[in-house]
Amino acid sequence: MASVKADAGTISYREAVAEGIAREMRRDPAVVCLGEDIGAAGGVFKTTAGLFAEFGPQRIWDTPISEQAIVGAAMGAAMTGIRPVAEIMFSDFLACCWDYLANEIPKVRYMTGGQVTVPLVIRTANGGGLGFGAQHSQAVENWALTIPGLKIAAPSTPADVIGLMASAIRSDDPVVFFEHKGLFASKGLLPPEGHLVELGKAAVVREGTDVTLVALAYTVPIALAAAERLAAKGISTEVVDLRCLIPMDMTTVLASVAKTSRLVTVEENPHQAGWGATVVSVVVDEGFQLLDAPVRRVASANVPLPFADALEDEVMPTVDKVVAAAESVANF
Amino acid sequence: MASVKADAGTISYREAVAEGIAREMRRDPAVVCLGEDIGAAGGVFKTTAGLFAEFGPQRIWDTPISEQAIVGAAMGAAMTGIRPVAEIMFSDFLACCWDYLANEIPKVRYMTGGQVTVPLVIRTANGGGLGFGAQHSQAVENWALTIPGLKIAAPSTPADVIGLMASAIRSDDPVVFFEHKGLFASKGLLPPEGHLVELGKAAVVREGTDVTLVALAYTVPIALAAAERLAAKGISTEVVDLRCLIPMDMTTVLASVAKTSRLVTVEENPHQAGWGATVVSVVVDEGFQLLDAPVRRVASANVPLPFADALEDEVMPTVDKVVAAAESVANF
Amino acid sequence: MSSAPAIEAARLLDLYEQMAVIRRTEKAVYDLFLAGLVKGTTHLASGQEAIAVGASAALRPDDYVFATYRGHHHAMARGASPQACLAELMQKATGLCKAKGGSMHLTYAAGNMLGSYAIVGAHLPMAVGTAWSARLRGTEQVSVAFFGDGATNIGAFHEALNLAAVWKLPVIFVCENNLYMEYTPIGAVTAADHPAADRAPAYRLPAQVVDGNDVVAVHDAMAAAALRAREGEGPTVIEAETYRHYGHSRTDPATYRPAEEVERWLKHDPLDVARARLEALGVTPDAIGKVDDRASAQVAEAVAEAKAAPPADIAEAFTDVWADGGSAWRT
Amino acid sequence: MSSAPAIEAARLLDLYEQMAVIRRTEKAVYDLFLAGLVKGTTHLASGQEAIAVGASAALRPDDYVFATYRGHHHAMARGASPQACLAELMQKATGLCKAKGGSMHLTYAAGNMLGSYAIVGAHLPMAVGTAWSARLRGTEQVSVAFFGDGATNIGAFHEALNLAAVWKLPVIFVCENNLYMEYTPIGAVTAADHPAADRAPAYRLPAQVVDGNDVVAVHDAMAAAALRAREGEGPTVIEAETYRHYGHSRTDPATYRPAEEVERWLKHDPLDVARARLEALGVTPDAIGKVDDRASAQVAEAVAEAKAAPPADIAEAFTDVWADGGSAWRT
Ligand SMILES: Cc1ncc(C[n+]2csc(CCOP(=O)(O)OP(=O)(O)O)c2C)c(N)n1
Ligand SMILES: Cc1ncc(C[n+]2csc(CCOP(=O)(O)OP(=O)(O)O)c2C)c(N)n1
Ligand SMILES: [Mg+2]
Ligand SMILES: [Mg+2]
Repeated sequence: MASVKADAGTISYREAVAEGIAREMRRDPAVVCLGEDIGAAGGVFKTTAGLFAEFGPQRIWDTPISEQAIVGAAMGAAMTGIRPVAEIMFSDFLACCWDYLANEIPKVRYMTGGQVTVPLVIRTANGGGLGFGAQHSQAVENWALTIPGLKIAAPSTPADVIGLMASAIRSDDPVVFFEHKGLFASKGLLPPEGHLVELGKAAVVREGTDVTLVALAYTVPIALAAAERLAAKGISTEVVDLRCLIPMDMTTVLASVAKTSRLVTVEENPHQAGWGATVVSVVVDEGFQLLDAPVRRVASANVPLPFADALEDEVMPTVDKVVAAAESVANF
Repeated sequence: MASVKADAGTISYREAVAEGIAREMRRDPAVVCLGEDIGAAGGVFKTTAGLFAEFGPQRIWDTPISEQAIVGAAMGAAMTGIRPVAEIMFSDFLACCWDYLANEIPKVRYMTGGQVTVPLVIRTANGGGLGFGAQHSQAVENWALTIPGLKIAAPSTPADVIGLMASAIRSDDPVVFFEHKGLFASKGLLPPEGHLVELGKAAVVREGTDVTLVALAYTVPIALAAAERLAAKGISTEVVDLRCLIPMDMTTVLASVAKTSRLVTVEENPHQAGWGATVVSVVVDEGFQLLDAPVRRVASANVPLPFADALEDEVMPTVDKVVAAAESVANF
Repeated sequence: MSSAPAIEAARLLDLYEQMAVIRRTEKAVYDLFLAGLVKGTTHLASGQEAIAVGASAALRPDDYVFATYRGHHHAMARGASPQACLAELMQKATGLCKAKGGSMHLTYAAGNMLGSYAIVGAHLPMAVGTAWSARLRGTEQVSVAFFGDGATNIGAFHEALNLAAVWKLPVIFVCENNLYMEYTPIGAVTAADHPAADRAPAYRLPAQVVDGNDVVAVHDAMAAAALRAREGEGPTVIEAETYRHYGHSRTDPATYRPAEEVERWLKHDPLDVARARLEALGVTPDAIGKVDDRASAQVAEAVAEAKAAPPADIAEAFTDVWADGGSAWRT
Repeated sequence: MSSAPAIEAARLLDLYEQMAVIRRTEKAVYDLFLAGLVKGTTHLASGQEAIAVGASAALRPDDYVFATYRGHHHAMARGASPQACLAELMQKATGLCKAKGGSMHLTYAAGNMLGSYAIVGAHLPMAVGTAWSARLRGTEQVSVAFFGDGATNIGAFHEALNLAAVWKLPVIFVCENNLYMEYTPIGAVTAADHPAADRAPAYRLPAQVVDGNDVVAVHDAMAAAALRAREGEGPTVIEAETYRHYGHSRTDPATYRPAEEVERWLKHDPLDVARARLEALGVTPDAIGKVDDRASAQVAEAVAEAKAAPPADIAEAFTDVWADGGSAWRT
């Protein structure tokens, strides 16, 4: 049996995706995957590698290039006793089935007065930094945030991939699960069987006293690197890994700001309607008196993602940009 | 000739849509409309009434129920000398062609290095308050705001409908034009021929000194009514009608906050990723020292839109809610 | 197709009664709309009752049904009571969806009627999904998606039919071809004579065009398709030709339809067609009249009950977003 | 279909040369990718050159062309220089799209090649739109959308074909059927033998299956379809059967393809097919060899030039969002 296995001890983010799914598939026969090229091919990012060999064609379904049918079928199956895990290859392609994410899946429970429940996961490779150009590089977690009724997870470490995947698949609510292309190669500890990370619990991944950085997925390592550089400049930085956008753990963010009195959000999505703005708006409402300085947001520029590496760096969040923003508020 | 005409002097918001389009169609033969039931039927909201009679089937095209083909064809035509005005009947249905709004139209100029330009308008009936339920009532201007490369207009008066429509159609950039269902019956002054409202210029529609309300489209009359009630309580309220989300007129907003030191945004889109959060995030960055009180946002609750009137009122912004929020910051 | 057993008189009279109740319920909706007691919008299916009733008669209670915003008939044919439907439209707490759905979203999950969807075409992939689920769970359940002629031009239609065909799923696609989208004749925007049936071969699917106003014809076509689906032979496309008696929605007078056409179709009313069949089977006008009276009485009572019901509870605005019953989005 | 004039030797030699240049340019891309000088991703069209070159040969310079992410061949067939393409992929300031597009978005508007689109199927409606525009402006321009077999299962395909058929627009839909999506055989996920051609009747459109590796066959089919379109007879579907020599993208070794199948197709290389035709027309191997050498030299020079070009200007990151050239989103 070609089971999904990682080296004992550590695992890559990429492998963690398959491992996280496999653990749930072993536990619950109602969990079934569908998507383009996810079967024998193991997915274009190899994030489903090994699943077809272990679970076979009745649990791992290759589909046509039909994003609406993929997600719509997942929705129907979820209504009737199945826990589908649908892959949308690149998150940009969520636009091809947006009706399901915006109008159908998140609303059906409410508009039927609770008669219909859709426990499903939509997984997708999100984000830039790999030179894939304007239509394959976007960080679109903020699209999902516009829609009440979707839970949104975006892990930054292999352990969180596994722990959040378990929670997402077990959740009776629909979850959009953003896997970051730029993190696939990164490695981390392989968590023990049964590892669960509750949806909506942020993690304080570095403690500090002068400024709070709130980050998500790909920007977590950026924020951590920035915190290291800031430490050298005598600025003590707390880094919050939000992990999920919905539920949004404002308790952890507000507690951190209570400590530091200064806030910078570090987002990959474009600035003009990024999730950081929502975080900021809650903080300046409920935590206004905690703040000693302007609140800044480091986000992607409001342009499409360019192809060339140097241009992509120019528009995406970088350690330099985070350091500059954090310094500016720390020294305010 | 059954020309599009309104009573001399005043015009309804609904009629202003057709009038605004007709003025541009008379001026420029490259302006062509397409959409579902927009021809002889005059549109389901009668916002294209009279156009078919005046301009005929070579300028006003009825389409199948094919939102992707409508917007995709508009995009192709816009590349090649036409200025299409595409109607998407309800803004919720933008989800059915979201790929074009998110990935194609706003990116093609950039990703071709400026080789391709798409001067087009996508008009759509936006917003709630009419008991149309979860899939026909959303205010989705914040969806558009997530996408760099789209200009976004959302007029609150008939004169602005006409003036912004002219600018939108003449713009060489793609414009998403939100017409509000709840305003169609409202009336206002008929502006003279040639009336233009520049994209990205907010209007201070009421002056005040104690608190700034920033509103858009349907929430402008709500904000104005709230201002009236607040005046009776001795609170002088300035109301900014943003008119466009992109370009976002932060100059006007920051100038108003400089005067009032207090800000409340009044949004119809859901709170969790509403445009107000972006406005707020700019203000607390660049205008932090101007602020004397927490910043509050009145927005729709983070739930789908319910059918029953009483429930809809419960989740949408109301004059009461705006008064309460403004009072709370004014009395801070 | 396999042949289906003929419908007997008693059974047909029952189907007639279902149609009569639906007809009267929708007449009540229309009147209540004019009276301002039903708000928002409604899309009446009067004239199309035979499709819902005939199809349901050929299905098992555990089969799945999906409808459009024009779905009153499907909710009732799967067992939703007229009064719960009326209460929903009248924004009452006793409404089928707690007054949170409204006319366009009638849902009766107890009858496996899994919803009415108001975005054209969106529910076709969902029906593919429930059929896939039936296969995965090893049941012999069948899924049915009802949709309009206009829905055949939207992308989801194509994706759904292809996926269903490739996976050979037990799903039946039933097009209620009432000749019009909202105000535009379907022929003006569709490159096919039979918008659904003519597209079926593109997915190697069998298709059948039936008289959608003949409850027996609909029943027989559905019974054959359901049998085929349960036997693992895959999807079928049924195009049921019909006509709506009212306009597209609300008080649309439908002046875009030629008077002659309207008249011709009104003469081919599904209730009349069934009545003629009943009489041919020996059922007396008197017996039919009794059924009519019972239907009228039932609907009158439903209207009264719905009117008397308490209004929707505003606290419900914040329930049912999440499976835990609530709507909390943050801590 | 109307018959097209036969291609003469000199013209065919020219088409051969175009194919030879494209083949070598893509080989260079592959090598440069391995060398780390091309990043991101690439989707090579080697093996499919005859479709681009044969089709372009049948079109007018003012006709419109839309391609997919696998579009190098179409950009070059419409006149983009190998060096501008290579420079784009090497992130150089002289790139076709200023290094803002990359391999998946090659665009050469000067040749009315209006872009390469990386969302499967998205450009089909655009091509319908340019055809509609041609009609509105009263030109006789034709629009062509090239797309893969996999694109025939996405909704936009269906919407585009229907709208084009209803409006009888001058658009040609050319499916490059290379038998595979990314790694999945098209037959496994498509309920049709010929994913494009078998669907055409659903829109009352004529379809033709051609040998996509025979530049003459492609040319002739396109010439006939273009004539038909210009005469106001509406759209045509062409399905060109072909095979890609490389894997789907980057360094995909394409091990999912049976060795026998690969071998068979490599023996049916479009360059060999054209060469055989040339020899049959009396062109000597020597004359063909000269063309090969010229193509090699041209591409070698293009590679050198692209390598020597300055890197992309980072200031360009903030240009070209708006028609005014800039990217300001607020005041
Ligand atoms: C995607 C989408 N586009 C447009 C609409 C608006 N709309 C509602 S009903 C309708 C006509 C549908 O016609 P048909 O499918 O024939 O169904 P019928 O109303 O005749 O039952 C339209 C265009 C919609 N609800 N969804
Ligand atoms: C809407 C969408 N879904 C999925 C993808 C990912 N993807 C890119 S190419 C491809 C296969 C396309 O196959 P085909 O249409 O046959 O074209 P080919 O690559 O063979 O030229 C897929 C699935 C995409 N780009 N867009
Ligand atoms: Mg219809
Ligand atoms: Mg292919």
